[in-house]
Amino acid sequence: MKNPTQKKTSTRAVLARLFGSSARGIAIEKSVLTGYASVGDGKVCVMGTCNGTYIDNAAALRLAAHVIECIEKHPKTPIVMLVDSAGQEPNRVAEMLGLASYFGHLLSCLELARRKGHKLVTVATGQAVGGAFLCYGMFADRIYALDSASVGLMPIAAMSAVTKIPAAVLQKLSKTMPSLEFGAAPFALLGGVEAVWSAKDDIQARLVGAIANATSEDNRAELGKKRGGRKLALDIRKKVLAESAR
Amino acid sequence: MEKFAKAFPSKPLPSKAAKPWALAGVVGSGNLEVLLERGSRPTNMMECHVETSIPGYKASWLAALSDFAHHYPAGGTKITINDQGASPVLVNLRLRQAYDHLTKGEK
Amino acid sequence: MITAKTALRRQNKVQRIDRVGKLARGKFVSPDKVPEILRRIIEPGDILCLEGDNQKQADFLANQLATLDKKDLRDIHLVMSCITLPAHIDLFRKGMIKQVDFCYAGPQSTAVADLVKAKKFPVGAIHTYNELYARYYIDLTPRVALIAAAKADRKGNLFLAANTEETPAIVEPTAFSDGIVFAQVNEIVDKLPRIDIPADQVDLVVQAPYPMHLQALFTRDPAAITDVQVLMAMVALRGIYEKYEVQSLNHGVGFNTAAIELLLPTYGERLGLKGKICKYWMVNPLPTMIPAIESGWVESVFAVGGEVGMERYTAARSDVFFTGRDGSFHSNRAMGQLAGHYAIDMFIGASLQIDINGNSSTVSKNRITGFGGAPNMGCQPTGRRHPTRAWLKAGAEANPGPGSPPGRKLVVQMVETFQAGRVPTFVEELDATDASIRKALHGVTPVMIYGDDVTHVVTEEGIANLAACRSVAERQAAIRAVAGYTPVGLKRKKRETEDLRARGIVQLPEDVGVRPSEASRSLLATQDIKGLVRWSNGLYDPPSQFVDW
Amino acid sequence: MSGVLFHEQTARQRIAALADPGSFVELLPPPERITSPYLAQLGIPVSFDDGIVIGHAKIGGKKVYLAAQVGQFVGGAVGEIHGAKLTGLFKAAARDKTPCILLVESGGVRLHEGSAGEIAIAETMRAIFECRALKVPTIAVIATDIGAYGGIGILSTCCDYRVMTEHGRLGISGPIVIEKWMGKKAYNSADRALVWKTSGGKTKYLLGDADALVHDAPEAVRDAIAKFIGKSRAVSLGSVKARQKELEKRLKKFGTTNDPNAVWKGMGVRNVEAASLASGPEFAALAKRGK
Repeated sequence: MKNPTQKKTSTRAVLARLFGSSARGIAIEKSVLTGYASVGDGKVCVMGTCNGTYIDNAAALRLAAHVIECIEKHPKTPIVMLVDSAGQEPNRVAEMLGLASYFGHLLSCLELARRKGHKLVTVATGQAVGGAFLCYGMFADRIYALDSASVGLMPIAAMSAVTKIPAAVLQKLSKTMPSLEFGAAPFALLGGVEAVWSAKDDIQARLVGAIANATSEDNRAELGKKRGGRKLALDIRKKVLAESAR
Repeated sequence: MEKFAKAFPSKPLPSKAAKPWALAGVVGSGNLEVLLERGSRPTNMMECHVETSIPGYKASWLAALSDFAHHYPAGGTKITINDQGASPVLVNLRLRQAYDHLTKGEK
Repeated sequence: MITAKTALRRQNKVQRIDRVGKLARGKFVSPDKVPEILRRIIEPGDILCLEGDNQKQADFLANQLATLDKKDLRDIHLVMSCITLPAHIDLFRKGMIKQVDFCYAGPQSTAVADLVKAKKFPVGAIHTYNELYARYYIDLTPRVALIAAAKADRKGNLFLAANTEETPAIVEPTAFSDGIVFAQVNEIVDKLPRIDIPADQVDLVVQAPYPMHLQALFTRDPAAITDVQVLMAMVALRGIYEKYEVQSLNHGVGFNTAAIELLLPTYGERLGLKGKICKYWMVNPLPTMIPAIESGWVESVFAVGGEVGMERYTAARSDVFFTGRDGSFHSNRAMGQLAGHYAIDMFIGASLQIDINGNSSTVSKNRITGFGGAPNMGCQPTGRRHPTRAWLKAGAEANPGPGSPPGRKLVVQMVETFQAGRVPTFVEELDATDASIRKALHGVTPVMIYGDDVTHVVTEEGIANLAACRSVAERQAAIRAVAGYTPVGLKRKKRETEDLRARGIVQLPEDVGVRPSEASRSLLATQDIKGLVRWSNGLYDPPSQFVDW
Repeated sequence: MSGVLFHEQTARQRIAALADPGSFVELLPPPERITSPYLAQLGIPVSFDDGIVIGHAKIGGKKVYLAAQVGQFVGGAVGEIHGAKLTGLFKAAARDKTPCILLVESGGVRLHEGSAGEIAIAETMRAIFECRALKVPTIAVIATDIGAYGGIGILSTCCDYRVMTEHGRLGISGPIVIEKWMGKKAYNSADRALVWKTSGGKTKYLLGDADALVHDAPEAVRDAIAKFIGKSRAVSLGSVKARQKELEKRLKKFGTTNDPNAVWKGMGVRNVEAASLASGPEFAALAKRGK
């Protein structure tokens, strides 16, 4: 794992691209984002991370508190989740206190929001890897990524270091198995993100569309099959459902 | 990985086998899984398919499988093995376990 | 310059101590002065003994020694039983050692092999423990000995706690030949629980800033015992322990024998063997023996060393373990090896490689491990005269000639036919016969246990009774018969095997009344470390690397 | 007790021991040979169940869906097939309003299959919450040293209930990863006593992250499951607000301590040594679980 990359200059810029001048309503504290902004004509609740920070127990709690506040005070307001985090920092005390449970709690809060009619849309803006992506971003109704974002399990070099499989072998296989490749585009092929937004796109317009089109139906397996990046998952799931119905 | 297949003469499996298939063992370091299935032909041969992570021991595999086919009536079965470096004694143990599950329905 | 060779030993010793001068207060020195003191008391050409066996290490003194350089110390003839610490290896890398005589190089076996290849490891010989201790009295008497003790009092008397081990075997020859004994201790106290080494034999004492290194070497987690090992243990219990009524014995360090220990209160009890076998032990306080001890199987245990975590338990069971008046555990490596040589019915241990003649070795081109104590016990003591039932029975089977002793010690090799990763245990020729290794050892092949000494080989396939074989060819056939599907085993001839089986020289599990399908971990008295703690009524304190709860 | 240790059993043995005799029906069983194309391409042995046994059975006469991960097979890690089986099972549970039990034994995402496993875990989390919204009980059993780590650690916390034994471990980053990151002084991964005090079942039970701490025996696990399959835990505003408070309090109380014994004492354990030795309900009795 790498140290969080510091991209201080870009956080506000990214927020401005997404929310225009309404981005002022988003607070950045220790690289955790909370606040409210406007998208198109509507108000949204914004939460997330920036600067490739690590998410620890406290960060998870702050995000969860913001979601709870949104549910209580702004019913049905769409929640936009921004992801730029290197994951959880390996830390013994965090583990001892049950970091997994803090993440599970954050997910429960988001689930409650979904059940209460909040739409959940994720935009991966920077790093979106490992536990940090799993603990909120990947839990959205619909997930998008900027093309500059680093999305995926881990880069091939890191995968090679852990599995002891030569990077060249993984590199070669990734040509036919996009799951092994790192980045927003291959992740989209798997169905992991709905669409990748490029620098040329009108991001605000995209976000308006994303919120409007979001449904709580998890469509990732279908997308993965359609796009050819995850050929097996949907059929196996269907097979389980069919065989268990017998 | 090394992959090979061979059939060994074996007395036909008793017809009253309890289950259509049985699995013994797990794939893990120094371990293997043996899948034993009924309904293979001819009924006086035990059909074997082995995939092992440690190449170079085909002779000892074949000897162990041949001994098993000799000692147990396993004709008309198909054995498929996924191996991650199990010792022959463990291979033997798993074969026997799978055979017991298949014929007696034992776990 | 006066050298060790030209001066009278006693006079020379006085000069060395004088050179220490004000760096010491009486016998006591402070840790930061140790490197300089070592520089002053050791001379070129010295035989230097560093205490360190496979468990206990004078690691502080070794680490201080390793801070010195060739300009401070050179031409050292190092004698020590176990080359274990990185600091030991440093001495060779720095070129300070002109010769080394040792027994064992466990954790550093790869580094030693590399040094041998680089010709930076001038070996005199690799010894067994007692052989090296014996040479301390003959031609390898240390000029300076760096030792470790638990506590010292203000006079310099030493207390060795549970790990007496080899300290007396080093101190006596050194102290009684005007050598210098320098001890590191964990603590300096007013009154010792007992005196193990009198102050009279100690010249210098330092309180080390950290306690001496103790390796938990004999702790085997029952969770790692396999069904196959249980099978082998059952076969050994029936085919050897029961058959010969083995009363006194040594167990090696391994999961095979740990399985036997844990089967005694269950399977052994069912066979009605309690009181008939396994009463007197020469073995370290193995945690896996707790269930057998608690079930009343064991009369006594004498040990070559202690075992981390067994302190409270051994103190509570002083009816079984040798203990000091203060209740603390007592061990003695030299005496334990002697007992294991002469006074037991059986030695049983494992090995990495066994050739078709029954020779075994743990040495390979890339790993020079050495011997330790196994060959002291895993050999025939032809000097033995006292009879026991097992000794006579094994002797009768061997059909002794008019010029041989009437009895035989049971020397048993218990191995699986394959090691991890499908590496065969049985080979036509040992790796240890490699020419470069033999050259480094002056023509000696490092054989752990000689085939001629071995009476039985036990594998998961069965038992080969080598003592009952009447020719070399027969012995080879018996080994092939239990070598399973290894290349050595695949060469066996069916008829030969059947003939040996008919004569009882080869026995399959069913021949000794063991059904392989019965063999299961669930037969063990406990399947995990926690169970050992329970068996000990909470008196066993497992080291934290074994605690999974 | 039968004397059989739950953590010693294989996935299939565990299922056989928990299910009413003869009631287990495996879905996508081994003869279907649905094996990982990723592992095959990498020259790594495959397994016919891809490291997870799924199906339905009865426990005490009540129908349940059951999944058991095979920790020995690539660390029980989740690849595309393994993950799809898991997602499908929870979806079937939601569809049939049948309790779903996961016998966890996994280090998380199977790295050899890249992001596919990660997405599968995310999809399974969604399926678990689908069950919960329908009041279909979801239970994670964590009872082995492989435990629940990485994404599967997080996933386990999404279930209604967690049943643990003292041998089970629950977390995200494993000790070796943390040791590499923080150094051996901060966390010696070989110090298993510390590892278990950090992530083991007892500590998780004390803190309230495990709902039951049971003996390492199939009967004990079964009894605990039987208790939980009759209830569920709704995700409501009240419940998340209470949890938020609890987790805030926990962080405040123990966030600055390195010493797991301080956590034990803080959670009501009077005699740490005795509690270390005690198991299951005996441990629970020694510790009045703090709030």
